[in-house]
Amino acid sequence: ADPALIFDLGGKFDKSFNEAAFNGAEKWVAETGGSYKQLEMQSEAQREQALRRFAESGANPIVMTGFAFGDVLNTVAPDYPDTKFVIIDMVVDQPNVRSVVFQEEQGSYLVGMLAAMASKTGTVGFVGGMDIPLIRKFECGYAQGVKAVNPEAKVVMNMTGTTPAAWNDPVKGSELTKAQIAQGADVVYAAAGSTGLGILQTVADEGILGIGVDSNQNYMHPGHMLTSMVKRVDLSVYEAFKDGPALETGLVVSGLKDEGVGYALDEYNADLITPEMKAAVDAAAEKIKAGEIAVHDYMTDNTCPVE
Amino acid sequence: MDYATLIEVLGSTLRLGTPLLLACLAGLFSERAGIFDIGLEGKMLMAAMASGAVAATTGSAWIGLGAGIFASLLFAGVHGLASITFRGNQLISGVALNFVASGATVLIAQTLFGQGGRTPPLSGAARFSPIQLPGVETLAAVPGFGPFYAKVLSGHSILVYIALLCVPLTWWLLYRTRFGLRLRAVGENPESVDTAGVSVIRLRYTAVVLTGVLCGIAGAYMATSLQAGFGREMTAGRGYIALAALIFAKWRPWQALWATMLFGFLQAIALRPDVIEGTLHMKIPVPALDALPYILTVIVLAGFVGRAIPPRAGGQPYVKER
Amino acid sequence: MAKLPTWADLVLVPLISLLLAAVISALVILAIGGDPVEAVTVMVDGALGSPYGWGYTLYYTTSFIFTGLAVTVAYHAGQFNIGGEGQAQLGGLGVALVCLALPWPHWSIALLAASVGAALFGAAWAAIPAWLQAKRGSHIVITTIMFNYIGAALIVYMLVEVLRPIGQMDPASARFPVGAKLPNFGEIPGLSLIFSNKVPANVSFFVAIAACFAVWALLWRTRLGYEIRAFGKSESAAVYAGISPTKVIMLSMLISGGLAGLMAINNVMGESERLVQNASEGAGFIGIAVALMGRNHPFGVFLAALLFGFLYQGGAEMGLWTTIPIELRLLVQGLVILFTGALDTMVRMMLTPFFRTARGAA
Amino acid sequence: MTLGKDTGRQATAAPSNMQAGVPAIELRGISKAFGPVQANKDISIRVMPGTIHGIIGENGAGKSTLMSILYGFYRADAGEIFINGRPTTITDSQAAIRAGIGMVFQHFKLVQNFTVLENVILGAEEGALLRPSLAKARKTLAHLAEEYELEVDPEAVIEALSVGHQQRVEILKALYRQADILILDEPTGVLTPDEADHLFRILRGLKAQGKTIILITHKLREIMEITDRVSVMRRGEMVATVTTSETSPEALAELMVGRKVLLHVPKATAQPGATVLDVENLRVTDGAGVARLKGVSLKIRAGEILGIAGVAGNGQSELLEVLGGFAPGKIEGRVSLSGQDLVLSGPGATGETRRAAGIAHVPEDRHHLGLILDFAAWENIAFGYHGAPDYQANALFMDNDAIIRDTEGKMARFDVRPPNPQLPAKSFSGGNQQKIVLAREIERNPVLLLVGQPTRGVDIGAIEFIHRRIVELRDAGAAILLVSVELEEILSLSDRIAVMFDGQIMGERLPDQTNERELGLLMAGVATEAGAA
Ligand SMILES: Nc1ncnc2c1ncn2[C@@H]1O[C@H](COP(=O)(O)OP(=O)(O)OP(=O)(O)O)[C@@H](O)[C@H]1O
Ligand SMILES: Nc1ncnc2c1ncn2[C@@H]1O[C@H](COP(=O)(O)OP(=O)(O)OP(=O)(O)O)[C@@H](O)[C@H]1O
Ligand SMILES: [Mg+2]
Ligand SMILES: [Mg+2]
Repeated sequence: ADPALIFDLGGKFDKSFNEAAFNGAEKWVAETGGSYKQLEMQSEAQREQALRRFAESGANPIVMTGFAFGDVLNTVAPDYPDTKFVIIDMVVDQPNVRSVVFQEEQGSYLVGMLAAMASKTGTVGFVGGMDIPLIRKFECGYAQGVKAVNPEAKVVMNMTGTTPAAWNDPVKGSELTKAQIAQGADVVYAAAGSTGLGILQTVADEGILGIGVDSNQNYMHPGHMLTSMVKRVDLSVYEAFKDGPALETGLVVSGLKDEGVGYALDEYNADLITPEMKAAVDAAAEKIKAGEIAVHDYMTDNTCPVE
Repeated sequence: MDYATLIEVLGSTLRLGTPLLLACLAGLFSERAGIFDIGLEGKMLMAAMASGAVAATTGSAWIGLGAGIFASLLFAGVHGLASITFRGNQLISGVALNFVASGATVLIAQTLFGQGGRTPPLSGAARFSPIQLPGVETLAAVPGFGPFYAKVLSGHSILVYIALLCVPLTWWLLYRTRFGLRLRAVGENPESVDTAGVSVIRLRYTAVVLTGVLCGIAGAYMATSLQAGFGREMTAGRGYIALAALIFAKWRPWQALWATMLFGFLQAIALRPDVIEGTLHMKIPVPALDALPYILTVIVLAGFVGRAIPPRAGGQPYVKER
Repeated sequence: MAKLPTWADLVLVPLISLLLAAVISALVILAIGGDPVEAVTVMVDGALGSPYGWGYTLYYTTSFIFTGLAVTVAYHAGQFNIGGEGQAQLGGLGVALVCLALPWPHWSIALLAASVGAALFGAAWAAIPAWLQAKRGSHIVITTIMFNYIGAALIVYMLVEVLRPIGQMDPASARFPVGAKLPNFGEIPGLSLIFSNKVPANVSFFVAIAACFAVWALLWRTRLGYEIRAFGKSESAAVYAGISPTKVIMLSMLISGGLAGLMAINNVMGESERLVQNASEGAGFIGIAVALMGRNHPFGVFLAALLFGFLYQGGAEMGLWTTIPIELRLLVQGLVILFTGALDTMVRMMLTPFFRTARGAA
Repeated sequence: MTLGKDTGRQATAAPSNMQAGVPAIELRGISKAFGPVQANKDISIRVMPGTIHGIIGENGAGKSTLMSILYGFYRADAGEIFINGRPTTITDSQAAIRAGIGMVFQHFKLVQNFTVLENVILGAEEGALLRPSLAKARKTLAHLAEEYELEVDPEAVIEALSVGHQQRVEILKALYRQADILILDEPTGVLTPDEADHLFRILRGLKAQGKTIILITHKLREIMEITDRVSVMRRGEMVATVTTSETSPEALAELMVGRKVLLHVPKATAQPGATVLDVENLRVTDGAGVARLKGVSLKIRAGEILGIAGVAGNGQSELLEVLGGFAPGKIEGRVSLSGQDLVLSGPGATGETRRAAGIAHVPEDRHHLGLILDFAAWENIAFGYHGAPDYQANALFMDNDAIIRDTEGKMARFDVRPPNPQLPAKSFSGGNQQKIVLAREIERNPVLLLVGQPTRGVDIGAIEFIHRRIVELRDAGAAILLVSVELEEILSLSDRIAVMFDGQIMGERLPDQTNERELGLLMAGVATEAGAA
């Protein structure tokens, strides 16, 4: 059976989270020549129909991006015991479900360090998408990284909204970025799905530095993209597709150790990352892997040790 | 809220208020001529898509603007046909065209670019970039006014200034020209215009065309100025807010400016719950802020804050012989 | 303008409108490089070709019956209720509050209580626009649009701040207790022979059919219905007959809002079993198309709701299995409203020559 | 100075040579139908320059339609128009204005929230900008005002002006466009006597300047007072054109009504019983603050018909509305029914409570009040009585079958044709529609029947039938208040006649002790020596 991939509300071409998943699937297609079914969510209420439709049509495995599928998957999965499901960013405890979660705090810590080192004003920004613990986790890791480099640095933080619409509101992203720039921020980390398009556009328009998320977004505004916190959603999708119906279920936690998260360095931002910066960040990465630096995970206790 | 924050919010107000202002003035022409137009939203959406798509392919924001106006005019024409020529229900026509626009924009953008109903991001000449007003550098140092001039008034795209210019222009057209006199008359009492030997139909079509042009600019502003490209449903109800502002403004141009800027301010402040919390020392739920323009409009409609009397012949097709 | 025979007005005009909408849609499909024949095949197959398809088609039909009836009742009182969407959302809130309030012992009791909750919340959301129209002359079209937005904001607030269980990230209420689970077509004796366990169509469908009869009886068999229709046809004559405008506007809009709200027993209680954001998915607006197509008669509404149910399920399948985007549904919906509601004069003018020659020949 | 466009035509034409020369206006064979209604049938008329030409006719005779065709507001189905002898096609009002025609409509065509000046220049602006136009108009208006006694503040907003002043604006509009031919459609219908006198002075002034004036009215006094010639219209046709000085009001009335003798209802002398309706000092002020009823008092006893005569718009409608349970404005005074005071405003004053009290009401305007044209006949038979116990099947539902059965009976007894209860009201002819309303209202044996214009737009056969039914109801002991603009109807049906003028009862007469002339004078507001009353 063909595998299937369902994208969340931000849309397949958000150049970020969903697009990473898409790229993973396309990589699988390129390698195997196989085909897969895909669907973009348009509304909250569609999720169940989408899952059932694919399950009914015999797709296997069915991969979905985003925590918001958690609840419906929990009810749908038992109805199709022979179908394997993969959910990214959420833990669903069902025998036929693989849950993939990432240690975003680790990657965010690294880009936070870079932000602090690149900032001239000592103020850096963070614009999140929907205000949920998951995004707080990004922010908290980022702030820890910033403070690790410059304890005096200020982190300006905004969330775009409280509903999934926050993933797809470039205008609001843009306005929030302008506000942060007014407060002195000269590096802004966008962790907001499609909203990030507006954030990074404004970053480029205003001539400061931005940090992308999930996908490598460095190419979008060369010269203005400090780096991207890559989260290898593409790999998760690719592996799920490759494993096929026989995939192993259960919880998969992906972090720096297995290169599930990291920061992006390529020709587009090579000029912005000095060798010293690279050295410092790579050293920190090693320490995290070795457990010498413990980056706090917001979601363990819904608190963040740094402001 | 400190002054710098206020400046920031006001700048944001102007950016967010501009599409409202253009759409509101668009509605003003139509409704002053006696044609209700619920379809401002749909026209803006069509224009946003068309301008985004054409700007992306041609690389010129100006050609994009033209395409946006054209697309909006197309919808305005259908609305005119339904409500003027075929004397249909103006409200239903507007509602219907909004749905058509919702569907058609995504359909077309998806077909052209295959990016989930989005147009590619625009950059360079495909976007209207901010322009600095003269003397920003020198004036910026002036305490108080300097930052206001530099951050609130200056540094917007040309379309913002066009929108602002449209206010006195509309006022002048409406109250100082023959066309304006007739336009106002046809919305109040089309028989008076007819018996004065002026064609009601032609006047109303002219108004509908003006509405199309202004909605076109509003939509193009969304896609080529406020944002860099079109995204599905990107107007997000702004056409309805503009309608609300129009009622709030009691169908007058200067009041339309204040009303749309008020609603723009509400939108700007809704983006900054942190500022509100810091200013009012209490947490106001964001949904409440989002709903505020609509709540205000209902209060105005209820006639508790001065009655809003729409043009008397509004909404009714002109029928001489039963 | 020349008059058409009644049957032509009732049957032919909506059919021609539908045809026009279909032709334009087909042209659009061609223009975007799709294949209209393939699109129709996929739609028919996906919506009608299997019990699974039927299950969804009837599920959507159920929602559209409620919102179509809502528009119909208001229409007969001369009111254009464009607020069905907001009222349906609020109805969802009513359902959620009722369902979460108790561990319901049996679905039938839960359904009864949830119906009351849904109708009350929907009616409440129509009450203020109705009152403003009756007492202050505020245009109900504008106020109901505003209330759609206010309602959406209210739901967001309720979901994010009040109903979201601790530890949950997506803005949705908790799942309803099992006692509030409505039997779907796969669980109803008899129907289960046809439908699998997984279809969303549920007992609310029968409530919707009952609502059709109830609305028909209300409008054409009761005093209130008589007053509603009389008022809708002629306000001045209604006053002559001693009919209170305030009473008619208020009651008709409350019933309308209640019907729109009642939709929530289908989607919120019957399908998602929790309240999510934008649960009504535009069904309130589709009600306008359904009522116009159905000529504002419950039987017509039923047929039109079936048609739109087909269109919705078929459109979803088309979006899934062809390159034609699902938004084609919106386009068709808009075109149907345009032709039946605003360009009906044009459609009639297109038809009159046929009747003139037909009569001339006879 | 002369402001009129100098076309080198006559200035003033002496009455003696009026017959000679080229008519200012000539219409030939004008026809116009509104759907099924033939408003004008093959109408021809000649109006000599420099004269005042009257057109009279009953309501709905087609006067306004004819003049609106001349003014290009409607387009005729057939016929030709000659202006000053030249054939002229008048496609729209612009063409009429170019031909020198100005019209003051029965319902003014003014923009209510515009100033006088703005209304005057609308469509006659000088250029694309308003300022020069306004300046010019301000000057011109000052001259016109002086010349024709048409003073009105040019900066005043229309809605703040009295009706009389609004009318002056309409006249000014026409003069500003340099009209030589001025049409006035029932100009005095809305004016006080003083204002009417003033208007006539203006019209005489205009005539003296050589303008041609067409005056539509149904007030015979005005025709006799001011016109040179008069044309009479009846049911869409032009029945006669005569020289005013050679005719009499009586002759004109006969031409207008078109039938010398109304079929007289054989009716026994009334046997009045106890007082049923007692109206004391009833006053009504409408929403615009205009006094519509100025202290009306009247009594009707059981078994008696009180006829109210009067020109339309003198308060009869308001009287019927108050008694029928409408609130046409602020109401003062006292009304009692069989000794019981009626609630006059607020929630207690509705058609429903009136019917419950035994008052039936055949409204003047059956199309807008008495019937729902889209409803079937049986639904209209229940109209207003839809709550009646005999129409209910149970607490929940109405008994439609019972209503249909009842309708069949009523249709048979009132000879409604076709006797099909399922037909919508709009597909019945006027007379049959009226019979449906009457059947509904009469057969419930009301204590008091209010009936307005019972035979308006009804053919002769039906008139007789309707009259008989009204008399039968009287004989059954009901009190009847009859309002009609048809004097003969009043004379033949009433047991007593009250004449209303300007919201007041001018006097009461007994039918056999008065005549049309006397009533006509009273209707015109001329108090006569009271006869025996
Ligand atoms: N615009 C219209 N559409 C349809 N029918 C009309 C229209 N105007 C007038 N009629 C009908 O045409 C007939 C003639 O009307 P018209 O107004 O010319 O009469 P009139 O002599 O001016 O009456 P009145 O004295 O009441 O003013 C009437 O039956 C009327 O109902
Ligand atoms: N609002 C009104 N109320 C009463 N009568 C009206 C009204 N408007 C118009 N009328 C007149 O009522 C008459 C009804 O028109 P219709 O064509 O049915 O007459 P008809 O065929 O002569 O009727 P019948 O043969 O029964 O006398 C018309 O002459 C019309 O001018
Ligand atoms: Mg008239
Ligand atoms: Mg007849």
